[in-house]
Amino acid sequence: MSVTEMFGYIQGFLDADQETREDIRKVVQILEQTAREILTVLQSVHQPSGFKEIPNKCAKARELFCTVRTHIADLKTKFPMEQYYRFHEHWRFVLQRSVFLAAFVVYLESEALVTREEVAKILGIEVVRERGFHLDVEDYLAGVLIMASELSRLAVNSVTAGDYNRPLRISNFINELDSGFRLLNLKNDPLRKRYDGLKYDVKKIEEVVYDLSIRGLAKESESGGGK
Amino acid sequence: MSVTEMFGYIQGFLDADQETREDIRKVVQILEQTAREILTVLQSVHQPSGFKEIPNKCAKARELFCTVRTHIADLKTKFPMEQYYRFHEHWRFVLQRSVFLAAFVVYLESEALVTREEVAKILGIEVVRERGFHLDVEDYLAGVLIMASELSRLAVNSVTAGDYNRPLRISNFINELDSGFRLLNLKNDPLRKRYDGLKYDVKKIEEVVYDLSIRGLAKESESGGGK
Amino acid sequence: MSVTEMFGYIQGFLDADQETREDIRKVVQILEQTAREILTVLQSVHQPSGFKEIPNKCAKARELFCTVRTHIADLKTKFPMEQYYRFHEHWRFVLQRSVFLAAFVVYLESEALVTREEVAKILGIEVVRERGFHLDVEDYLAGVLIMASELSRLAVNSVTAGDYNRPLRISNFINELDSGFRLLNLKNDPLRKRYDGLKYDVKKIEEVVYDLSIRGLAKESESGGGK
Amino acid sequence: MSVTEMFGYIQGFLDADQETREDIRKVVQILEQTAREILTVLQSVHQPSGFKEIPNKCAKARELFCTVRTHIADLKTKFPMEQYYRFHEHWRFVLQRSVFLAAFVVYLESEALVTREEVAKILGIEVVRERGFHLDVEDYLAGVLIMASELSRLAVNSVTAGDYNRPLRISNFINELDSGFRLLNLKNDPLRKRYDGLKYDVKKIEEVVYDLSIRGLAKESESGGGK
Amino acid sequence: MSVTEMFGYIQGFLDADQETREDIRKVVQILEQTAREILTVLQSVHQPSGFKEIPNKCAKARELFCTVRTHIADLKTKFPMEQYYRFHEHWRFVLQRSVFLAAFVVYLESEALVTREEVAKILGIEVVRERGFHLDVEDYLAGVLIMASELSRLAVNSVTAGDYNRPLRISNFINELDSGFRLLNLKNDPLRKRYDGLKYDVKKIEEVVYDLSIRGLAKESESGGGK
Amino acid sequence: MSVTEMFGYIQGFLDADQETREDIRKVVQILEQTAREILTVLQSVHQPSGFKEIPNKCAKARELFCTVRTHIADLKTKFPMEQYYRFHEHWRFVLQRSVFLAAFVVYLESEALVTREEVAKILGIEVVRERGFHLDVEDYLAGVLIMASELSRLAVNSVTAGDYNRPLRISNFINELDSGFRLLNLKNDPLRKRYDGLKYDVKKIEEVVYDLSIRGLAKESESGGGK
Amino acid sequence: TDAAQDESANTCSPVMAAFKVFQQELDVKHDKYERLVKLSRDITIESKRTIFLLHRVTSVPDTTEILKEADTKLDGVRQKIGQIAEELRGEDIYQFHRAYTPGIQEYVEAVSFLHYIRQRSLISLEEINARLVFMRSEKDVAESAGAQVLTFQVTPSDYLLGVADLTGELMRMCISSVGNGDIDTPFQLSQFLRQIHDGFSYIGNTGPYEVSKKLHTLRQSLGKVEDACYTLRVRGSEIPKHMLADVFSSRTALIDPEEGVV
Amino acid sequence: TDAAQDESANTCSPVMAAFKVFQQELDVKHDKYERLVKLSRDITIESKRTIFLLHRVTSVPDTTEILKEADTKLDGVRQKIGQIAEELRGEDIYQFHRAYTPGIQEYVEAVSFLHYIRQRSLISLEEINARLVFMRSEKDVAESAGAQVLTFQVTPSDYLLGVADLTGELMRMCISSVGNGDIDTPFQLSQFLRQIHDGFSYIGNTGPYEVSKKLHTLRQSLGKVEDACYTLRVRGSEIPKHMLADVFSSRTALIDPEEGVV
Ligand SMILES: [Mn+2]
Ligand SMILES: [Mn+2]
Repeated sequence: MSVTEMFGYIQGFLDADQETREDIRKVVQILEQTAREILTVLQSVHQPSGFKEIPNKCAKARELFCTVRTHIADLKTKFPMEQYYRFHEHWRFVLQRSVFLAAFVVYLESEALVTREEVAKILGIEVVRERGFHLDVEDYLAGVLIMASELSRLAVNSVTAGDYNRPLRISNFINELDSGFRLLNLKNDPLRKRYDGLKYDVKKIEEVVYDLSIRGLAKESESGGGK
Repeated sequence: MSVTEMFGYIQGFLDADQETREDIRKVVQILEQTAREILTVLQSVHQPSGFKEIPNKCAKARELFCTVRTHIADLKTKFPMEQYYRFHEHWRFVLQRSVFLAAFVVYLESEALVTREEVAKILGIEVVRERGFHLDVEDYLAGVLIMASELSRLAVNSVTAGDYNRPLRISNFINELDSGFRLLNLKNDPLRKRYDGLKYDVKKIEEVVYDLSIRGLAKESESGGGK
Repeated sequence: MSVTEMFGYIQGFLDADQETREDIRKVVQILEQTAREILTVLQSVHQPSGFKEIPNKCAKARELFCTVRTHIADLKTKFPMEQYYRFHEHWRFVLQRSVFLAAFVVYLESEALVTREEVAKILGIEVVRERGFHLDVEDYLAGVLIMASELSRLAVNSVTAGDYNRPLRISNFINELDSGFRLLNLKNDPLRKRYDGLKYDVKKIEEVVYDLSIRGLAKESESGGGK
Repeated sequence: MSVTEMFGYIQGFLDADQETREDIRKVVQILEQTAREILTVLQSVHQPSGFKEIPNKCAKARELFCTVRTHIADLKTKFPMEQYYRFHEHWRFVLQRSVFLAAFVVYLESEALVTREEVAKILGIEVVRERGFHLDVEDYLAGVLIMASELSRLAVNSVTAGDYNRPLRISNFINELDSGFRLLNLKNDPLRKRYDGLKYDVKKIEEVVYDLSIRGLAKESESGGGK
Repeated sequence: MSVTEMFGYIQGFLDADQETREDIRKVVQILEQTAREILTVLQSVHQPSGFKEIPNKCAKARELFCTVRTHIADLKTKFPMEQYYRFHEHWRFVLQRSVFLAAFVVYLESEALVTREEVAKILGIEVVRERGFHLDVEDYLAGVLIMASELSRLAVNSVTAGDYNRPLRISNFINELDSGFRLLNLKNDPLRKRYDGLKYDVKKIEEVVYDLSIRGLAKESESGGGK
Repeated sequence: MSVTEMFGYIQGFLDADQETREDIRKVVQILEQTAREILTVLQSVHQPSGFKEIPNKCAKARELFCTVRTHIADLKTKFPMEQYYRFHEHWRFVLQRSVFLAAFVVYLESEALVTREEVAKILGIEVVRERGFHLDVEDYLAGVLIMASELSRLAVNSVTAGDYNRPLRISNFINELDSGFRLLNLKNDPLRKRYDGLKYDVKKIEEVVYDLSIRGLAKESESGGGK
Repeated sequence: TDAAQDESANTCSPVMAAFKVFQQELDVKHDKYERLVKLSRDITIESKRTIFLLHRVTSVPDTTEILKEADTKLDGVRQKIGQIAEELRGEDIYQFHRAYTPGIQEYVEAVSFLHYIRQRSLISLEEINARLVFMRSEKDVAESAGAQVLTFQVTPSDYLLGVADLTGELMRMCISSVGNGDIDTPFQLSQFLRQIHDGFSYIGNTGPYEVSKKLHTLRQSLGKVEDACYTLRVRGSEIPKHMLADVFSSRTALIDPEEGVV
Repeated sequence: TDAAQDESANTCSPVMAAFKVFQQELDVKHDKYERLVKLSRDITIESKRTIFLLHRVTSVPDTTEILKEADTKLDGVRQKIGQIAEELRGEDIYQFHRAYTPGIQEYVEAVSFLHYIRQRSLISLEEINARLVFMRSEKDVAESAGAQVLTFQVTPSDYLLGVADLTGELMRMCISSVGNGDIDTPFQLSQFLRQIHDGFSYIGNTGPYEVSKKLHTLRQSLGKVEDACYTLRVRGSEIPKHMLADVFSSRTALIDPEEGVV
């Protein structure tokens, strides 16, 4: 085989790879669009008026997750499954965002932490790597941490909307999450950095609860509140 | 499952992952050591005295490649094959160096470009992804480009060692390589950057040939030299 | 000695060094795990329910410090003692965290600043460098500053828990600490940076005291307060 | 002059420059030490007990400014005056801190904004560049902004100390300062960034005033004030 | 003076500064234009035909330096002299270029190193800082180093033009310059980096001299020189 | 129009814009491929054997420019012509490469500098902006500078191929080009940077001419040379 | 060939002749570019001044005066934009876009800030562009009869970037309002800012690169405004009563906190 | 608790008492550190001067004078290193290592440069350390009898880093040698530099981080030296003959280029 032939042959490989990436990028772009739509739906819970409509908004988000599942199903067809990690970077960002959105919906619905299994189901993917397109632990955790930061914002806005009860429940939830993360032995990676942000969320929420307590606004929740 | 239980469970995953990486790192470290030893052997060809010993040195390098194969065989056992790309970054560097070394040996022996198949054989790995631990096209090309830069050094030192013939042969070889690369549609990635360096190697070698020509030293090679 | 021999000789040094560092890293990792466990125990004091259990939690933390001592004893065997500062960076972080934890326990128990001697005893190390694995002044001070920031959080949560007395005592304590630090001639080093953060803790606690004062809640503590 | 002579002569210049910088650094270090001492004296005004002692503390600070003047006088001897900007960075930081301290003393004494002329006098330097070691406008403004932030802290602590009158006076003062800064057309430089912080000081003080108002404490203090 | 008045007054200062910089930039731009014109005149000495015209070209360059002096005189009016270092960066580049041009003219005329005094005179500036707009040692040296590199080019082109004598004279000159620089204790600054380039100029010129020597052309020119 | 409507409206613009850019990118990629093919054809002139085939190669390149014209014609249809500069960045790189290739062909054919009009004709575009897809002066000049660097390489390889005449002609050509560029008032833009590289090309060619001169090889060209 | 070396001869060579044309062309272009940069800088300064001026509305009882002054200032700015339009007549506007985009963005920021203060709504791109229609001066008209009207079109990107910066000013306004005891404005602002924030997160990374860069600052601004509203709410929840020492005994008598705010 | 606030009272609180001890300890440490930095800076300057001086050997016929002067200079440097050793007596040397490592590296560079010029070989770590043994001055001995000898140990890392920098000086020396018509030195240097280069590539990334950073410069230096030797070889290959115009006709008569070099 001459050098020219060999390089011609190699070009074939490179073209195929580039095409795959192009295909993946397109689906991912659409996926991001859908994720942004879900976000827009859920962001309305921060509005004073939005608090009563939470169930409504969650239902609407649930519908949009159907579209997410369709797009992810499409994504799976774009590359051989054993090369998941070869192209991981392409969808990592949107996958973490989707986990966040799923976790946020579940929290709003039930005030509970979504499990990895649940997220996987909502997104139409696998938990176990061997079974196919799956959800990496790191990506699951990253999504959960994004939600934590959204919850600290929610705690603030709850008070503004006159709901003095919710921040206490959020505080308990976040504290539990924090304890959970403290069990983990995180490397010095992006996840670790994100986790460092959790401390600020915890503190922020504690200060909200403090503000309510010192004004005697937190008491009433003690009777009615809790899970 | 409580949050604590879930995080305990997750910790299992993270530990396993970290352990795998630790194992890989260790083997890679040994591999790098061996690669450095081969390099030391081959670098002696730049010595004026080293030119006659090229066959000798190549033989010695060939022996050391046995060790490389053993280490890579060991590396393969450290992770499930379908996760090649998950850990790719760990061995990418040493793999490209090994390709370079293999390509250099083959060039010194036969003044020909090593094929991807040959490299794979020398390193004891696969060409086709599906068959197992394989050699990515990009890594193969990167290794070849490292060799190109070593050859421009060799051209210079050949002259110093009084071998006015070799630079012309290297020049032809590098030109052919350059034409080959020009067939490729490289993205704006590290490989592209490396390829941009090839231009300098081409120019450098052309200047060596020029220096020989203007002094009439290149002529004698025309009769004896060439392949 | 030839150049090659010389480099071989140096390589020996480097290998030994790397091995030592590997050993140290392993022990340090376990130490960090234990430190995280102690933190989890102590974190519960921020919970409204946790306030009554402070003595309890302190006792439990004290127990875990036994494990810390064991690990540090192990660490000491990994390198020659007079080379403490050669490897300092490896355990510096966890050592400062441990000082923080010890200082926090002591504060919770007695509302006093732990002395360097006490910390050293709790961690099973020396104060004087000549005696063995010791506690640097800088590391001691860094640990104390981490505690200061934890105390500002505690002041906030005390109010939530209905303890209006504690913030004033914390305020006095922190102010004394601040005066102490102002005596020091800190260079532009990490400690200086950390100390700059103390200002925010002081301010935060002052605001808590302010909130109590303006509501007349600080009064009652004047009579009942103190140790 | 031979080339050698000329270069010997030039070397003299280069050495002198390095020596000058070394000299400046030394004096600046001592100046920083004195500035820290003044700060320690003034810090006590934030203590409940410190309020009565303000005149006392100011007097003590005034004394220490003598030392500042001595050091600055010393600094002036270290370099030719027309090279002020060549070495500006060396003393910029401490100069701004000194302006802050002077402005704070003047405010505590008379509740007025120190003018640039007054600061210059307190520090023993010039206002007009042509006259000698002078105070740049930017450095003056930076010092004033540091004081603003100190005043917001003072407003909070006044309430704790039972002085409900002072926050209103501080509020008026800061508002006037804010209006002043609004007249300036600041570039996007460090000063602008510092100025952005002023809004938060204004806000914090207004919150204190608000807290006092809704409790009718602001009125009461207008007539009687103090405890 | 009210706060408002004071701040209005301060704004004046800030505006003036920006205007000064704008003014300086404009003059510097024109100065660069003139410097480029001088360069074009002097470039022709590298042409075979240009060698006879050296005196001519130098005279023309000397004329253009009048314009340089006019512009620099204009530049001086744009800011108070004692703020030289405040705006130094604005004209540093063009000043070094001008020194180079002056040094080159002087070398071409007399084959001697221009002194700092002479350059200052040619550019219409001062040597002594206290006297006004002056020439920093570093800027003088930088300009001289640019000339050295131009001379290595001139040595090469002299041979092409058949002047075998000039390279030897250049060689002596550059060697003397190199010895001079060796006397200096340069810090690791831009000047040091530039100086490192001098060695290559020395080497290049020596290679030319070597080429002439082995052909006996250097000798021949010693007696007769020129074509 | 509500905020949401407004953002929807803007989103429309953005989507259209992105689509246009996607279309342009595709055509540009094909154009780059063709440009690379022309380059490969022209590269052979650097080979010793290639010198006789210059006319041949030029003809072949001329043919390939037909394809270039077709692709550019296609490119023109992808966006409204009056928005040329909106998308300029997309084709700027390949356009400059194409200018270089056209200029190189013209130089090889006639040893003359291609005019902007000629390039435009070869590429099937306009010179005047108002007429349609046109060639910017800057892009024309950038292409010419790339050629200059290719010519310095050609000068070197001419000598290797035994053509001692060509380097002198190239030297004259490049010198004229250099004078031309010195007329321009380049800002601190990419073109300026590229122009700075011209100095090295000039120098390299001067050294080749020097090498020929000192060996008396330049002489023979004086009689036979010229166009 | 030697003749070509000669400088005097050089000047009449075709290459030199061509380069003289290039010199001309480049200088004309650079000069125009510089003039546009200058105009843009003036626009930026004047718009920034307008914004500074507008921030005074939070601290005065009657805002008419300020708004009038802002109108006048912005009229001046629009005149400058008219000069840009004049410069761009017959040009490909995108060729010089980088020269004047900072000024235009700052103008969008200023004009949308004024609009918000007056109307409490987001000015639309059309509304902005509608005010950038200029009549040519007599002199110009004389030269070339016909088209008397000159328009300037703000691009959607510049509009977006201006609005992104507006959020920073809105945040500052909110903080100042709190500082000045204005209760309504912060709540209105938080609502409005949230809408803009949602708008930007809807656009996400499909917009120009600079927008994505500003998203972080926008999110921070929103956070600050939400915090301010929160503070107002919790502080407003307290009864205006002397000495609250006994607040805990009368806790049940707390009035509906919703009322405390109005 | 109020008493604790009082500044005068404060001074006798246990916290303040403890911090005064810390102040003492920190100041002592900082002062020592500063003194070491100062010593290191002096060592650096004097070592650099020695290196500058040594570069003169390429341009003078007799090097004895220069080498003697370099010896004297380095004796002064060693005295300074003795002062460092004095400061470090009884200390954990690694605690202050960062303060004096730049100076020591520069000393290694200077002393190994001098050694190379004399012996044309690489000085070993032992040889360096053997010269860093100091006798204590009378006065000190009087204070504490016994240990009269004080040693300073250069660490392998500092040795490596110094040698890495040495290669830069060797490259400069090579270039200057070529410049001064010295033919032998460049070839010797290229041989030596190649050995060091091979040594460093054998160590690879197992050494300290700073070494890996210097590898690139080292490789460049080697390239420059190899280029210089190459140039010498090709230029040396030409017959020293007047007017080479006829060289191509007598090409076959070319003498063995190997001889041209000697
Ligand atoms: Mn703004
Ligand atoms: Mn050095």
